[in-house]
Amino acid sequence: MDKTVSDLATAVAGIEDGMTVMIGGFGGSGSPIELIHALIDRYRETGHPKDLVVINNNAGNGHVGLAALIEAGMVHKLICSFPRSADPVVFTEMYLAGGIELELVPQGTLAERIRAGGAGIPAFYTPSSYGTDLAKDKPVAEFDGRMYVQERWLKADVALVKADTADTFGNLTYRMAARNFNPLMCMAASEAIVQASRIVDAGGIDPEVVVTPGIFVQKVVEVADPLQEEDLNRANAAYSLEA
Amino acid sequence: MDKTVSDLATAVAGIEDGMTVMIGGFGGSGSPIELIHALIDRYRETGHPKDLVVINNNAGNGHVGLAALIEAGMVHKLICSFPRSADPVVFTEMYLAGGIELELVPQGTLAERIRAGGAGIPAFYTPSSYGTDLAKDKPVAEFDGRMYVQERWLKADVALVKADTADTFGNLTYRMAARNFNPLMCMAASEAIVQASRIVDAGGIDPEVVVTPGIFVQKVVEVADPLQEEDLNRANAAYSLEA
Amino acid sequence: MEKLSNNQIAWRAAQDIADGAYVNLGIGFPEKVAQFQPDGREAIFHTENGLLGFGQAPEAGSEDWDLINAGKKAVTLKPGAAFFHHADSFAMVRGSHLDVAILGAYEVAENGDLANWSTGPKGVPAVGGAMDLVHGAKRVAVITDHVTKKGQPKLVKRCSLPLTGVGCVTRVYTSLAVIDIENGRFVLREKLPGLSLEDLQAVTGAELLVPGAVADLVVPEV
Amino acid sequence: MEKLSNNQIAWRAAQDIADGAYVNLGIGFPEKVAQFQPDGREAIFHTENGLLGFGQAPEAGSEDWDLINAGKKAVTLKPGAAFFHHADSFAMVRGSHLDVAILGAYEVAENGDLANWSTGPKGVPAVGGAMDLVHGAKRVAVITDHVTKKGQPKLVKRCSLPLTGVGCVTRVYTSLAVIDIENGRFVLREKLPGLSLEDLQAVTGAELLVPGAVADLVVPEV
Repeated sequence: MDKTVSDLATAVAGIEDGMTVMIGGFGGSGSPIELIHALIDRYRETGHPKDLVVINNNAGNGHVGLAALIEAGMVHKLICSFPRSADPVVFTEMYLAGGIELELVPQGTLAERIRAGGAGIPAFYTPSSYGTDLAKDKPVAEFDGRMYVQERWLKADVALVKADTADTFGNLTYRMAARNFNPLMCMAASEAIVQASRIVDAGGIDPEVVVTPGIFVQKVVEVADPLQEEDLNRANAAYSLEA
Repeated sequence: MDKTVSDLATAVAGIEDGMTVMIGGFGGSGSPIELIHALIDRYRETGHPKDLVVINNNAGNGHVGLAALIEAGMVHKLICSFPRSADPVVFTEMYLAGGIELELVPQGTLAERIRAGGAGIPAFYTPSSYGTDLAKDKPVAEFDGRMYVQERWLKADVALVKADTADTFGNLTYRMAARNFNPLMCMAASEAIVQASRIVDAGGIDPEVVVTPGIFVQKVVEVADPLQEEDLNRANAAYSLEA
Repeated sequence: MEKLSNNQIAWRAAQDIADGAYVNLGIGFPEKVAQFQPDGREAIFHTENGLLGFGQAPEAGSEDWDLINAGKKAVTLKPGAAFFHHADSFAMVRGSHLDVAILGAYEVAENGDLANWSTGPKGVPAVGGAMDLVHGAKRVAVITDHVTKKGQPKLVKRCSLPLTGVGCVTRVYTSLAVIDIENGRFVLREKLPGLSLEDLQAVTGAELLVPGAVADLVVPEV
Repeated sequence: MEKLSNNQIAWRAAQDIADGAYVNLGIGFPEKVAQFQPDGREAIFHTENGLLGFGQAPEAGSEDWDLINAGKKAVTLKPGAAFFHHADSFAMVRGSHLDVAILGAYEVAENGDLANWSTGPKGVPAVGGAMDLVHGAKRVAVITDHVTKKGQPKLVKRCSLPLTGVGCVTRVYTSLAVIDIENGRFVLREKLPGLSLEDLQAVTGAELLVPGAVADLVVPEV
């Protein structure tokens, strides 16, 4: 068994119009920029995939990565907790013009809904958002004298994930706070596509320090020295211009 | 800040009659035998704590550890998934004589209920046990055409936990499959009391490989070369006789 | 009546496990399936107590009792193994990440119901991970003798013993046959070559559908 | 009217954080609290994006953009730090493992309701972790100017802006006073020494209870 694929284009080749795509990262840290850009490349060449539903904590920053995906017109709806950033102009303009749907979810609820999708838990109760506009139309229930909101799992067709080290079985480690949503999204997607800074043979990661066991991972592609969104934005990079 | 306590007796001194006590381990692996024996010692000296509700995957084996705790008459009720073992005589006899209550929970539901207690999720839905005797009197609901059982969180006053390395902040690692329920029980108990094979200064565990962050841990005590239940039972040890 | 040994039933079940499959084997008899993996195919075995990628038992005397499977037996590690806690372990189960779970049975009904955890109200009840496994794996298969020790059918119209799960089993490997469960009916796929359909039906507690050719169930001595 | 600077409000809030406390500071103004930890007390700071035990910002040019806080600012690691994923991070929040969360506010009501995420339907809404933090930490405190830039009370009878959480705030540190919320009422604990009770009440949108002695709110220049 070897889950390695040879290149980024191959890794994202199976993503189709209308799919739900989870994208790891919190702001730029842990964002799989190279996988996102490979998806944009495919769209430019073939017109697909489009009408994507994207799940990410944010809505992109500047004109690279997730922001570039949105700018390219590939995203129909975004599910996120915080669509603001230092340079949120791409999402903001498209949203205010009615060009993209937004489902706003409290960050802890977003994380838990994704984990629930991965863990086979169709619904759970949380105190978060009770009594607020974000709980509107959601079922509520009382437990031990306190009120809670019922939330549903989130699943995806595909997850795009950034890891530090992967082995050929798909076991993963992450780098510092770049971990964030990535392990959860591996669990909740039918196909987790992972870019890793290095790929080692099975046995190359100590079984004690594996963060994402390979059972949650379907494809891994090596991207040594991955780009950082923050560095790109400080250099005023724009993926549309680079192409 | 230093969560280290000097000895086992001090570590368990605050456990009172009627408390709910989670005990880590799966069979013997990851079972905090020295903490359990310290609790038995206290009961022999003071008559307390008694009437405990214990949450563990099993019901003890032979006459050491959890089995000895039950044999000592300290346990009023057990919540577990599998009260059988190679030598289950202590629990079996007491249960059949009506001397101890049993709440039987499917193993995955037990793990998830404990995790829910630690994560502030008062209830969740699972497919496990739907349509069986173990779902009797529990609420059910349909999601996406499939039936699920509503399960409640489990919390505890205290967790007794076995770790491999602890730092003075309570960050923990475990040894191989001795991890099992231990990290979840740290989360779900008001006070997690941990025995660790070694205690190092804060900074002595790589932040990337911490399994249980110290926020979930209240006390750590060093027990170098901890006993293994399996070894004790193969030697026909009985904690009642050792005392 | 000639029938397959437990080893042979396990061998047959092992032939249906694909390369790279993630597999959970129930405690006891189902554990035998691991011994019969076809050459060139690598299955990765999951155990409820927090380990993926374990291998066979170590030699007696070299056990490490922190490295056990769900049956509390000592195991070894294979390259690419990973440890995790119990909630993550059952996320793998409940979240449909396992490709197949192979379990034992007291009774399997034609509607896919399984009874394998309790023989009734006597004694100490114990369930373990069975109720999670039956609703988690993408494919839930059973291996079992075709009849009880008293000769009664284990494949039945409806289970009489307490259920482990509702409508969960999709294939049964028995000492006499391989039977799929489809649309609430037993569908015969393979039977021992020397066994007549009538004789097989006589020891089966519900009607066997025979929609097409029935293959010979031929298993080597193992 | 004389009032505390933001640094001084943050200083005052920091004095109530015990040694060994686990603390989450909201993005922006509340982050200042970390600068004023009393000597000899060590608080451990939690950030939603999966890190416990971070320290101050690194020098410009030496940032590592995989090591950031919830405000996406670069931070550093202190000994005893730990990384974890987002579900574990919010298990810490929702599961009441944080000792205190200190947040900013648009409005705080005498019933403990907080509005701090939205000023209305215009623009792009964004909530982040605020709705989780208000229902998770053992103690939820607010730091804020006592009035808006236009001089309107921020401590009110009922919030007019969209709520972040219901009945969640227990203490408010303002530029003029320290006020607890108990049984649905504002209870005055400390006020600037030069400020009369009448003047304070005049800029507060709900009645201030004064059940006992009101301490002087004395804060050094910081």
